[in-house]
Amino acid sequence: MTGFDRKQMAARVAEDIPEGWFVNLGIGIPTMIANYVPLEREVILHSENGILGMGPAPAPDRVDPWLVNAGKQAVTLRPGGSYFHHADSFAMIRGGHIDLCVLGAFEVAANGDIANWATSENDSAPAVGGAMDLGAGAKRLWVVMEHTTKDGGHKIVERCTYPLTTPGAVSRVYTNLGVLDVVKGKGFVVRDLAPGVTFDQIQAASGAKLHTN
Amino acid sequence: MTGFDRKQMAARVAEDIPEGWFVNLGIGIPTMIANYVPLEREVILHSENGILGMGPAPAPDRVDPWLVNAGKQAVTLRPGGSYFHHADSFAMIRGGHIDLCVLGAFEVAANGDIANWATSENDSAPAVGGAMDLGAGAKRLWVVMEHTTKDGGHKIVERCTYPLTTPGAVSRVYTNLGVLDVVKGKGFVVRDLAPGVTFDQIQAASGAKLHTN
Amino acid sequence: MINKIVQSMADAMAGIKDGSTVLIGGFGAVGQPDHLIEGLIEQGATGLTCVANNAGTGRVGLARLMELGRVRKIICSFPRSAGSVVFEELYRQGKIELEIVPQGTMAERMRAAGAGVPAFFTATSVGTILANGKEQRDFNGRTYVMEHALKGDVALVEAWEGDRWGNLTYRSSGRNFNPVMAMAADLTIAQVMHIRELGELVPENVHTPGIFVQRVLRIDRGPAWA
Amino acid sequence: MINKIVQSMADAMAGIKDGSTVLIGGFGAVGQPDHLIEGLIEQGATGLTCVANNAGTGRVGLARLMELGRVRKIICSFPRSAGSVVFEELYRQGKIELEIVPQGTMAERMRAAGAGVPAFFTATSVGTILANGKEQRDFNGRTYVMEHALKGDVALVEAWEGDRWGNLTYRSSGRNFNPVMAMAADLTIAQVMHIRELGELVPENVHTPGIFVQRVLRIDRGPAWA
Repeated sequence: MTGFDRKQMAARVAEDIPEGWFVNLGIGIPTMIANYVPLEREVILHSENGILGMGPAPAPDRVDPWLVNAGKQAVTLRPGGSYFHHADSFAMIRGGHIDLCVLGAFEVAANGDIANWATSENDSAPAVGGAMDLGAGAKRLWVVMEHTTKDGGHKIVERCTYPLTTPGAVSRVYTNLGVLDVVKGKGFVVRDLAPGVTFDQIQAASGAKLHTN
Repeated sequence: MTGFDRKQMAARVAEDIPEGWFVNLGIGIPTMIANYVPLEREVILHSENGILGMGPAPAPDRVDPWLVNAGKQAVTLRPGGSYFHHADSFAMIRGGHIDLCVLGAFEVAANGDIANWATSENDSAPAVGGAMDLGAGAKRLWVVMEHTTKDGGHKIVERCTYPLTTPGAVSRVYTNLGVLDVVKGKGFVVRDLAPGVTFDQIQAASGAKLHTN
Repeated sequence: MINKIVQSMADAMAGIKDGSTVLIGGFGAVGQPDHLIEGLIEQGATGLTCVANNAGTGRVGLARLMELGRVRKIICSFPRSAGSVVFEELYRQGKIELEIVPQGTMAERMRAAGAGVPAFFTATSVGTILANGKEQRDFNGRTYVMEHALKGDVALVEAWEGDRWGNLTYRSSGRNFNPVMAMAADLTIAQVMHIRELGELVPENVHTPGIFVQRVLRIDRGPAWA
Repeated sequence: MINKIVQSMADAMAGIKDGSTVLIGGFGAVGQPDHLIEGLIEQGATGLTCVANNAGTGRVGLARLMELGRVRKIICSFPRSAGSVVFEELYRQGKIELEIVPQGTMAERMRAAGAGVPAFFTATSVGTILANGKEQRDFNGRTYVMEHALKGDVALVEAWEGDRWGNLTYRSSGRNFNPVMAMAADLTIAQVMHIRELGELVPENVHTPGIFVQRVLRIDRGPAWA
């Protein structure tokens, strides 16, 4: 079983983003997706901290200390980009103006629930950031993550065991093993398998029933 | 009985506005108040349609068609002025950031109620504009108006008979006969009499009991 | 390449359906998308609910749209401007429905729609007939009414500059309701005085980011407004 | 003459009382009023409730204020940044209260405070433990939670330019929470990189009108930020 590495996962997501979409990318693998959307396919990246039209990371000698993304990394602004304040930024999110948000996750459930912010209800000080706003507000929520935890635990599950970020929000999951759609009333449907991965293998690595078609 | 004319009423209000206040002036006599605040006493005028720092009317050959006040008259902008949209403009009002609003009125009652937008509950299509937002939102609401209607009817009343704009909001009334404070639990208190006007005369012209001191 | 700039009024108006709620920017003549309103008259959609600060003046623009019987309902704060003759006539004859909304509540209801807030509380109109039938509630000892988001199917806005991503700037008091309405509608159509190249607008000073705008049409309003 | 420009940090900090709610702008280091936080440490007010996106990093700034025992409670969206060691320590020891708020809800709660809206509804956090104990309600078939305005006694903000009327502009992503916090506090204090003459700022491009700002202090953040 080969599967995708992290870069290939990011590239696989990037393939599916059409020109003209407003897209918010979470921290981690989601951030890497931007590297695989060619600049001539105009996808407009949104950042919670008040940016539309984010561009790639700057050359080390051209870093602008005033310009960071939601992960606090130096970025650039494309021609046509704009800045605005946090309430306007989240008006875009909450108001349903963002076509797509891609987040990482601890778990995604067959009913579209996502858990990505806290590992226990007793977590001493969980950091939620903008994840709940994005989960509830974006038109579509996709997840990109490793198919299992490092010690083989399930992240594709029937029901989330960790505290939810947003119920019923995820419509697609990209992992190192393949691409799953989350279909209402049905659950996970395998849309695509990573190179060298069989259905049986991806099913075996999942804590929920996977469907074909 | 001499009393104030309209210009003198406006000038009398202007006397009481200290430097540094943010002030919204309604249509009619209130608009004229601006003419009597010397530019060197910096009072910052707000207009509902998204202006702070309004200046006097322009010379006829210097009218900017993009720049009007809430009464749709051509105005100017002072150095330090700014433009913003309607939701931000009313955030300033509703959020209690405007120090003073001065409106005209049909009636002001002893409990501070103001009626200035409709003359009947069955009014076919009353025009409320921003009056209710200003009444409810400004830190202080003053009224400037003729003391009585043209045919001698009362505008200073115990209880408003016209539909209210805002209950209990008015703290001071300037009329052609004098200046009245509206004091909670007491009612109208004469603060100042116009030249040549006696207490008995202003009381006779009022539909509510007036107090002294 | 994203290109929201349309070349004709017909393209600008394409797909506006009968029964739509149409938000119309402007405060009096300033910031009013005159040409787009003419375009809507031409386009033919009917049974409209129009949201605008005023109910039209004279017999042109919004007043003309009403006179043609195309407006079922108007939501506004100030129907009775000087010269709102058409509205007054239709209203007296019971041919148009009216919803009076305080100006700030109207702006905030649209901002709420754009920001994904279905309802909010305001002290405006408490204790008046405009609060009749509305839910009231006390917070910290003061009474507020609950107001609902006001969403548009279409917004017609006027701006000073626009680019192919739909970014807009406004001039002076021409801004007024336009940015709020642009946020609140599914289809926002902007008439602009100037088309700018992508990147010409200063990113800090874009007043309406292109995410809120679907179509941009250049209009020559004539030398008085230039 | 109105002059909101103050000449010293002591003047900037004058009158901040024990027990105040202090809104602190910035997103990470960007747009963070570092110097004003140092000024607040110096000034001495204690028993503070601080509202900021993060809970401080290292042992300077907000973290230092907490370490000195001056912060009773922190309201934030992301307490666990890399290096938020002081907060973690105090929190584990039960020496600081924490209120976690989703980032957009936090921004909107402050915007609501500034705009005179005591409460509003949002879908954010519905179905999660952060909605526990909050009033919920359906609008058009979807469930929302009610959130309350979040008001500050004091806001510390960072801006790029400021003038004597208190008008501010922000640079690039340094804007973030600053304009919203400026609206939401009774006393807004801005540290700015540049003081401009009245009238130098373009009226269309003032980002925070002076009505929301009480004091402006020029700070030299050094060449990296210039």
